[in-house]
Formats: sequence, structure tokens, C-alpha cells
Amino acid sequence: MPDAAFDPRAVPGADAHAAALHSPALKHHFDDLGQQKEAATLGMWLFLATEVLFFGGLFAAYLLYRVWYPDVFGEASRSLDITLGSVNTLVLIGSSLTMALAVHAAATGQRRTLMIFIALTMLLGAVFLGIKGVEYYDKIVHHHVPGPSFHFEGPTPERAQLFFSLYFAMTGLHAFHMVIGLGLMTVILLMAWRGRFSATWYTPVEMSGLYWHFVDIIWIFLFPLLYLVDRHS
Amino acid sequence: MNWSLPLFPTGASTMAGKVDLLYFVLIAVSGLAVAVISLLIIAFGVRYRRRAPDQVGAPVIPSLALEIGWTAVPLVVGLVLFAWGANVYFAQARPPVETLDVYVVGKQWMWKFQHPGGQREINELHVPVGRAVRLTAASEDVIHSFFVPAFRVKADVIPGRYTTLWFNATKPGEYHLFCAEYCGTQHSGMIGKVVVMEPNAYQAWLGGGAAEGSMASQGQKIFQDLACHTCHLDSGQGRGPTLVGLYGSQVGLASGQVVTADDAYIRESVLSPAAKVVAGFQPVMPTFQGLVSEEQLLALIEYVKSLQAKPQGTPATQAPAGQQPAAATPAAPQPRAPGPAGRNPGGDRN
Amino acid sequence: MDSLTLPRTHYANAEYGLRSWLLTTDHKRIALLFLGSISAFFLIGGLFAMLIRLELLTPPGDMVGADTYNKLFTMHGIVMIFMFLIPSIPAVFGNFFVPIMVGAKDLAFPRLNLLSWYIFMIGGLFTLAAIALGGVDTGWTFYTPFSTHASQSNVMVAAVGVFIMGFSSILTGLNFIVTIHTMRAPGLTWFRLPLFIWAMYATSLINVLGTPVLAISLVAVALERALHIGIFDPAYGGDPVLFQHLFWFYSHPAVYIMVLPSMGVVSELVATFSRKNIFGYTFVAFSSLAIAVFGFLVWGHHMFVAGMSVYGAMIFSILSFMVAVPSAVKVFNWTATLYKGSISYETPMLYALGFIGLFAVGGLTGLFLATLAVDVHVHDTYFVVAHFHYIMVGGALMGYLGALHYWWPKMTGRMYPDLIGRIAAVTVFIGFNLTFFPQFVLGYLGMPRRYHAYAEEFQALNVLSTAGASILAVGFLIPAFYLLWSLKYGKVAGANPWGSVSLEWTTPSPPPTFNFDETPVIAGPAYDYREPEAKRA
Amino acid sequence: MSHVIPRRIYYVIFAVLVVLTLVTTEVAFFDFGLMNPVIALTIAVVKATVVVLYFMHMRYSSRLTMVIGAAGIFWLGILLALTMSDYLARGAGTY
Repeated sequence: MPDAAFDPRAVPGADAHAAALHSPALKHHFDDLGQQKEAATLGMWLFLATEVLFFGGLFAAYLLYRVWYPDVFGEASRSLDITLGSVNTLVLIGSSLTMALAVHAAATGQRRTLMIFIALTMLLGAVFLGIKGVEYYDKIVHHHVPGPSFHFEGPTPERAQLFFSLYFAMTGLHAFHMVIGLGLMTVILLMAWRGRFSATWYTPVEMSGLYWHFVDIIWIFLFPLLYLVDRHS
Repeated sequence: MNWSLPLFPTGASTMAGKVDLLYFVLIAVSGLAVAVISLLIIAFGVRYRRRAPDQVGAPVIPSLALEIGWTAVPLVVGLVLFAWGANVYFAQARPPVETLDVYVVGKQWMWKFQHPGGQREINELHVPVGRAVRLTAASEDVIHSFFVPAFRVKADVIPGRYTTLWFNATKPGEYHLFCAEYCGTQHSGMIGKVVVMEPNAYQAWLGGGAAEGSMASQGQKIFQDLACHTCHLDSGQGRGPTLVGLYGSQVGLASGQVVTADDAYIRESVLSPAAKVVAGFQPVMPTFQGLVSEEQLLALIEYVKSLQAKPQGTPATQAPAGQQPAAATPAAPQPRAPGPAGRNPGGDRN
Repeated sequence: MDSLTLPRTHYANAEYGLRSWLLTTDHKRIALLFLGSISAFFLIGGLFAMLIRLELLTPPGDMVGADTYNKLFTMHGIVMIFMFLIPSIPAVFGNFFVPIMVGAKDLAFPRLNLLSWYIFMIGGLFTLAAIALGGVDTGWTFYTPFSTHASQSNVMVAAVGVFIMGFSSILTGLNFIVTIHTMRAPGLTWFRLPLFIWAMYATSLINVLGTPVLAISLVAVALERALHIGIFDPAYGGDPVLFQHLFWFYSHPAVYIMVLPSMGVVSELVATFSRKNIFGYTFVAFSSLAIAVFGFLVWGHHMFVAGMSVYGAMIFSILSFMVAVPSAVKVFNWTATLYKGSISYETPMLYALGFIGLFAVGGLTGLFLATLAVDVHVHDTYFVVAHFHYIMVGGALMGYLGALHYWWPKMTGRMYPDLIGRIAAVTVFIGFNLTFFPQFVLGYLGMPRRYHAYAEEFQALNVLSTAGASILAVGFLIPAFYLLWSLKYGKVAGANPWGSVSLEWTTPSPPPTFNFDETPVIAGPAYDYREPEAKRA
Repeated sequence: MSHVIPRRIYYVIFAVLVVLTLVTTEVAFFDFGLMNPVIALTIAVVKATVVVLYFMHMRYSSRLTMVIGAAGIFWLGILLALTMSDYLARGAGTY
């Protein structure tokens, strides 16, 4: 259970509290670091709420068309490579772990460990995008990319094209967010390298951590919705 | 400059009266509310205008009862109006059983009408007075909206599916037809006339009718041209199910689902045939997407409608789908063994 | 009255030079940047409106071609909604006064606030580029399959422009929510906050939770138009009506984004100019939140004739009647506030009273459109045009002008000539009613929306409407002159020209860069005009 | 917020997520009819909740943060529910 009477202004450790009041990172319009951290966290979670709704539009389209065309969605989903999909999910969960450990390292002031874990997270992110690239290439080869060259062995090919439109829209948007995450992480790596973070102020690391975990959660939903449709028949 | 200043539209359909009544009640309720608010503002405004420069308003204790009152009253009035509106809307959405069917195709910037008797019209629709007319509408390109102000009727016409609307004209005359959903350059030119005629004048107009025969016969010609008859034999022995007596019946699908064979089902079966495969048949039918226009589709539907149980010699052997046990679909793709002798009594469609 | 003097240094003259304005993180300067940009965009949108009204003088529509007319009403819609109405009060008066009324030095994320202005300008330039390249003719609604297949105009450029501007309102909304939650002055509990802050909070909720869905629907239109990724394409079994669901999920709450801030302003104006506490403070505050939440449940009333299911339409219709109740509660509480007040009729109060009257008409005609049977007849006719103009011009714009005149002395330190202000307000009121009331009649007569040429019998009412539009245009231009005039020659206003007890009037006009010399402590409830001895009791 | 939790919790959470991923992939190959998507989504929701609570420190954050997170999900629910209320009721008659 979270601390009973949570006071957003509470900062761990009395001495750290005193130091925090005059820490260079305290912005002039905030009273103390606790208020500044609470503001940053609320701001990030609000931004993540907008991202939930941004992807939500595509989830609404997916939900409708899966209800309308369950069989076609099954066939088209079976044409996706499930091993690559599940491996990719594990890779992304791994990158979430390394990101969480990076935030932990920042919170305890271990600069070198922070940089290692950030680099690991970026590596796993790149691996994910690599595997995604392989899948996309495979789709191009099989002419499963919506457009004039689309071809799909199945009863109603044009509805399969609808599935692949959703597939490329959702995974494309997710991959785009991954690229932004990698960019974000490069900035964090630079700042960590220049020693900008300390145990009392590492908000950018935590915020990019929240962003990265969110992108992982989107994939946690995309994987069953796109890859695991009617795998049994 | 046209100086005529009409303030209220003529009502020329059975629905017009109901909608107008609801409209007047809404005006009364809104007018009353605006009047009360304006009078209160003016009264308080004059009564409590500031007299001394440093005069301060007296503190007023807000009363909970008043607050709950003016929350509950609008809610109740609103729900009553909702229920009334929904009731009339239901009647607008459900055509009566006996209707004169006309087919409408909306196309960028014209309305094309097809009567079952074969008459074709553009931007003009002749209908008899006093009879319910049901329009089945399709669009060839973008969303249009069929709007006849005098009948208080409007329905969007959406590509990819059929929408229906109905009216029962009460006064002969010519009424505006507008396209109400923005559809491009000539959106304001996509207008026309609905001509409501006395029954005998309507029959005379029908008489002068189409040269190329009824819509059903046009459908039959298309049915032959596209070689549909090679698979869809009347006897049901071909690779495709028989279409005799199909329209309106319940059809058992290979997936075990049972659907009603309405306009949308026939349209979908022509454009994406493998979507709903009839039980006991293989998905071998090619798609006719792009090969058949909206008008031809409507003609085909009219033809299928005309194939009610024909009193021919050979009884229809296609077992009414409902009774055919779905489990008995033969695994082998060969057409079902013909067994006319008494396996199922022909002809008496339920 | 000792002769008041302007404070020697304040936020506007603390620094000089273009860099100090273009790289400022002071919320007050960013508010002025927004004020400048949206005023320019308002003129462009207003120009399109005048051209439309001139075109509709004659039935055959012979002033401009059909395509040009379609582009005119589309650009009028896009510029007025996305580039003026949605940012108007939040970005100008929200930016300027949320920190001050909350007792903070600045918004939670000052740099993000500046970024919000730059994103708004980039999006704005994209949309203006779409105009320069030949305009877009899909209507501000971008309905598919017209926008994805049939339109030959700059749909992509305009969609990108609106997409980018969406992020500006998300960032501003996010900034306000965090500021109101974490940076309130000591003693300033939620129920001591001014009602303008409640309205800003509710508006920001809608901004943050609604705008992303508009963004994804525009992305889907762009994908379908450019890369055949056909999510709404009927040829692939897609449903064009699904776009309408996604579009209106944002666009109906957007009309509350436009009118809620004005409601907050009117609450301030009615309290200040009747020198009385608001009648039913908590009800008015919670009605803002109720509008924000319920506003998301009612979008289906835009689609009653779009082939929706009958039961789905009934659900949306009943919810649309319910969302009208909080608005009614507000109007009743404003009217009750006048009771036993000490009412004075300076320009802002005229705009506030105009707002209450016109918004009441706008809101009630919304009930006509929520009633299923009547909506079938009046949907996509001039009845709808009149309804939303009563809400947006009669409501949002009157509230904006009221706010502009109410806080002008605080922002500039100078007072404008009040008599001319009142004349302008009355002109706007008369011109507005003459323009849009005939359109209710035209609507029920059956004149469809977005018509370049119309039937003969509608001409008389259209001429009346165009006459009203010219009066309205004059009414809108007059304030531009005397407000700019007042910057140099206006009387010095002093800290509290209206005698209000609200927090923003306790700091000098124009305020110093950090708003307060020392953080204020709030002791009593908001709008407490009681005599000093009554307060102590 | 800046609450530091021991590292081994992260490893435990990682293990849970990996197991759930393997389970959901495996379960998809068994035919439970309509229950298949329900199971897949339940597992996904459990995984997402675990990531939010522990990796994203929601368990140690202020109640307001939880309200904001829940609001995002609730608004997505509004979009999905009311859109589908139109489509699922089309069987019973469209306008």
C-alpha cells in the first residue's frame, strides 16, 4: 500500500530535503523539489492519457472490423509470424526491465549503471525495430501491403486488406513511438554522461521511463490483438 | 429579387404533421424559457441597478431546493421531449409493410431513380398520392443525403450499403428534392423535384413507361449476360444455390449462422461472394466488384425478388435452409445428389 | 481620486527586443503572443464569412464559382474553429490569468507553454499554406469518402495543419491541469477558486482527453488518401460512418471547449458587476465538470440520419438531453446572481448579459437537434448553422469580447472609452440577431447547408441575414480601434478599476513579471463582497 | 514518486511478464471459442497493470496520478462502448 498520508512535498531523507531546497535544479516558480516532481509526474501521466486515446482511435476501428469480419481477421492474423511476434514481445518486456533498472540506478545516484542500462534499453529497442523490419519485409515480399500490389489467398481478399491496413497503421504508429523513445534515450544518455543527474533530481530519466513503459504496454495489447486471432483453427 | 417571404414549409406527407407538432411544442418550451430568463434579467437589472458608486450587493443565501428544482425540471421536460421524439423517429425509421418500392442511386451531382416497372428518371421522382413509397438508396461515390423538406424526410445515402427511407405523400404537387450532405462542387446543383400525382394521372404516367421492359426483366438480362444462370439453376443442382423463393427467406450459412436474404445480403453475395457461403456449397463464385454497377445490382435484386416460387413443373428441390441439418454438409465438394422424389415436399415455402 | 500612475516596471517592459518576446517563458507575454495571432486569424476567418454572406445575396450564386464557395465555407470553418475559437479564451486569458488567480508565479511548465504557441503558429502556417495553395473543399468536417477519394484540393496540407494545432491545445490543457492541481497558493482550496479557474480546468480536461482522437482520425484520412491504408474505404469493407464516430467523439466536446471558457468569464463578470457572490457557487462549479464529462457521451446526435442503428440513436438522444441540464443550471444561477445585486452596465457586463440571452437560445435550439424526429428534418440545414452560430458567436465570442474588455485594464494598465465600448456591444448584439435568427426560419423551411446556389423563395431571408452580417462586422471592428487607441491615450486604470474582490485585481496593472511581490494567502471564499465588518463576523 | 524500491522486485515482475507472455501465446492455440479473445485480453490487462503498478511506480504515486491513469482508460472505454452501441444495435434496425 502506498504511504498512508502521502504528502506530494515529501522528499526522502531530512538532509536531502535541506539540500533539495537550494538545489540548482529547483525551478524558480516551484516552492520545492517535491512539488516540482509531482507536477512533472502529473504532466507525464496526462500526456500518457492522450496517447491512450490517440491509439484508442485505431483500437476502436480494430474492434469494429473484428466484430464484422471475424473469419477474415483470423486468416490474416495466421499469416503473421507468431514466433517473431512473441520474441518481439519478450524483447520489449526486457527493455522495460532495463529501463526500470536505469531509473533505479538514477534514483540511487549510480551514474555508470544508469548509462549501462539506458544503453541496454536502446539496444533492445533497436532489436525490436529490427525484428519488426524483418516482419515488414516479409509482408512486402508476400504482397500483403495494402495498395495496388496487394494480394491475399483467401475468400475475401479486400477485407484482408482492411486487416493489413489496421496492422500497418497500428504497428507503424507503435514503431514510430519507439523511434521517438530511442531519441529520448539518446538525450538522457548524453545528460547522464555529463553528470546532470543526482539522487535528488533525475526527473528526465523517470519521465522517459514512464514513456517507454507506456510504449511497451501498447505492444502488450497489440500482440494478442494482431497475432493471436483464431490461432487454433 | 424574389420578394416572397415563406415562413413555414408546406407539409405534404403523413409524417409532416407529427414533426411539426413536436417542433411547435419545442418552440413553446424554449420560448417560455427564454422569455422567463430575459424578463428576470431585465427586472433584476432595473430593480437592482447600482445607485451609489460604492454600493455592494446584499449577500443572498443560495437555497438548495431551488437548485434541485431547476435541475430536475429541465431533466424531466427533456426526457418527455426525448420520448416523444424517439416515438416519432421510430415511425420514420420503420416503413409500413405494403409499400411501393423505388430504387435511388445517388451519384456525384445527380439522383437516378428506377421504378420496378422499368421507368428510369433523373432528378425527378413521380409518385402516387396517398400510398407509402419506400426508397432503397445507394451511392456510387461519396455520401449524399436524400432530403425532401415537404415530407420532413431525410436519409444519408452511403456508398457500400443500402439505406432506406419512406414517406406517404398526402397532397399532389411538385416538391423540392435537395442533397443535404456536402458532396463536392455541384452539391448545390444536385437537386430535383418530387411530383406527387393523383392515382389515375400516375397510372397514365406509368403507361408511357419504359421501353426496355420492367426492372425485373432488365435484371434477368443482366443475369444472363453475366452468366449467373450457369451456376444458379432454378433446380438448385448447379454449383450455386437456387434463387427461387430466396428473397426474404432465412438462409443457413456454411459457418452455421442463419441470415435473412434481404437486399444487403444479395448485394454482398454479388460483390464479395465468399463472405457468406450458403451451407452445402463451395466458395467458388468469383467477385463481380467493378463488373456490375449500382443500377445493375438493383435490377438484379428486383429480378431475384420476382423469382418467388414459380408454379413450374419441377418442384424446387433446394430444401428450405432452416430444416437442413447443418452438420450434414457433405465433406466432398461434389454437388449434392439430386433426389427429387419426396425427400422434401417442393414448393410450399414457409 | 489621486491621479493613478502606471507601475515603472511590469511584465511588458521588464525586457525589450524581439528575442525577449519570441523566447519568453512568462505566461503573460505568451498570452499576448496568442492574442496577436488569434486576432489576425479572426480577421481572415471573418473575411471568408463576409464573402460567403455576399455570395448568398442572390439565389443563383453568381459572385464566386461553386468550387470557390466550397473552399470559402471550408476555410471559414477551419480558421474560425481551430485557429480562433478553440485557442481563444484558454490561450489568451487562461494563460494570462490562471497563474495569477491561483496565486502562482507562472504555469507549471513555462517552456512547454512557449512551445505550445510555436506549435500553434506552425500548424496555423500549414493551414494558411493550404489556403494559399488553393484552399481545401471538404468542409471543416473532412468527411470520408469525399476527403479521402473525391476531393482534389489540399486536404493533406490542411489535415497536417489541424493535426499540429491539436498538440498546441493538448499542451496548454495539460499545463493548466497540472498548475491548478499543484501550484495553488496557501489557503486556496478548490472551493475558494474563482469559477473561471473551474471552467479552465474543465476545458483543459476536454482538450487533453478529446484532441488525440481528432488527431488519429486525421492521420487515418491522410493514410487512406496517400498510402491506400483504407480504414474507412467501403471498397475494402470499411465503413465511412466510422470516421464520423471518431471525428465527432472530439468535435462535439470541442464545442464545449469553445463555450465553457466563456461561461467561466461570464461567472466572473456577473459577480463583479453585481458586486455579489455567485448564486449556488458549488452548483456552477460542478456543472462545468459535468459538461466536460457528459460532453463526451453525446456525439451521436450529429449522425442521426447517417444510417445509424435506431437504438444507438436513442441512446445518444437521451444523453444529449441530459447534457443540456448543466448548461441550464448555469444560466439559472447567473440570473439568480443578479437578484439583490448592485448592478452596473459597463461594456463587459453588456457582453455578459448578451451571452446569457443568446446562449440560452443557442442551448435550447440544441434540444431541437437532440429530438430525434425534428433532427431528421433540420439536420444539415440552416437551422443547424443558426444553432451553432448562436453558441459560438452569441456565446463563445461574446464571452471572449467580455473577457477582453474586462481584463484589458489589468493587461495594459489603461482603460478604453466605455461609451463607445457599449455602443459596439449593442451593435454586435443587434447585428448578430439579424444575421442568424432568420437562418432558423430558413432551416426549418428546408434550405440545406453549404449551398452555393439556393431556391428562389429563400432569397428574402438570406438578404436579411447578409444585412445583419454587415452590421455584425462593423460591431466587431469598432473595438479594434478604441482598444488600440487606449494603449497610448487610454486613462490609467489602476489596480482595481471595477472594484472586484478577485485575486487578479490585488496585484498592480499591468502586473510585475512574477505576478505578486510575495505569495498571497487566501482567507475567505471567492466573490465575498460583504461589508468588511460582516466578513469579520 | 521518488520512492526507491529494491531491485529484486523488478526481476520478479520481469519473470511474471515473461511467463504471462508465454502463457498467452500457448493458450491461443487451444480452441475456447468466444473465450479466446477474452482470455488473451485478460492476460494483456494483467500484464499492463503489473507494468503500471511496479515499473511505472503507480503503487507509490499520489492518488491523483492513479485518477489520471484511470481517466485515460475510462475515456477509451467511452469511445469503444458508445461507438459499438451503434454498430451492435444495427441488427435491430437502422435509420
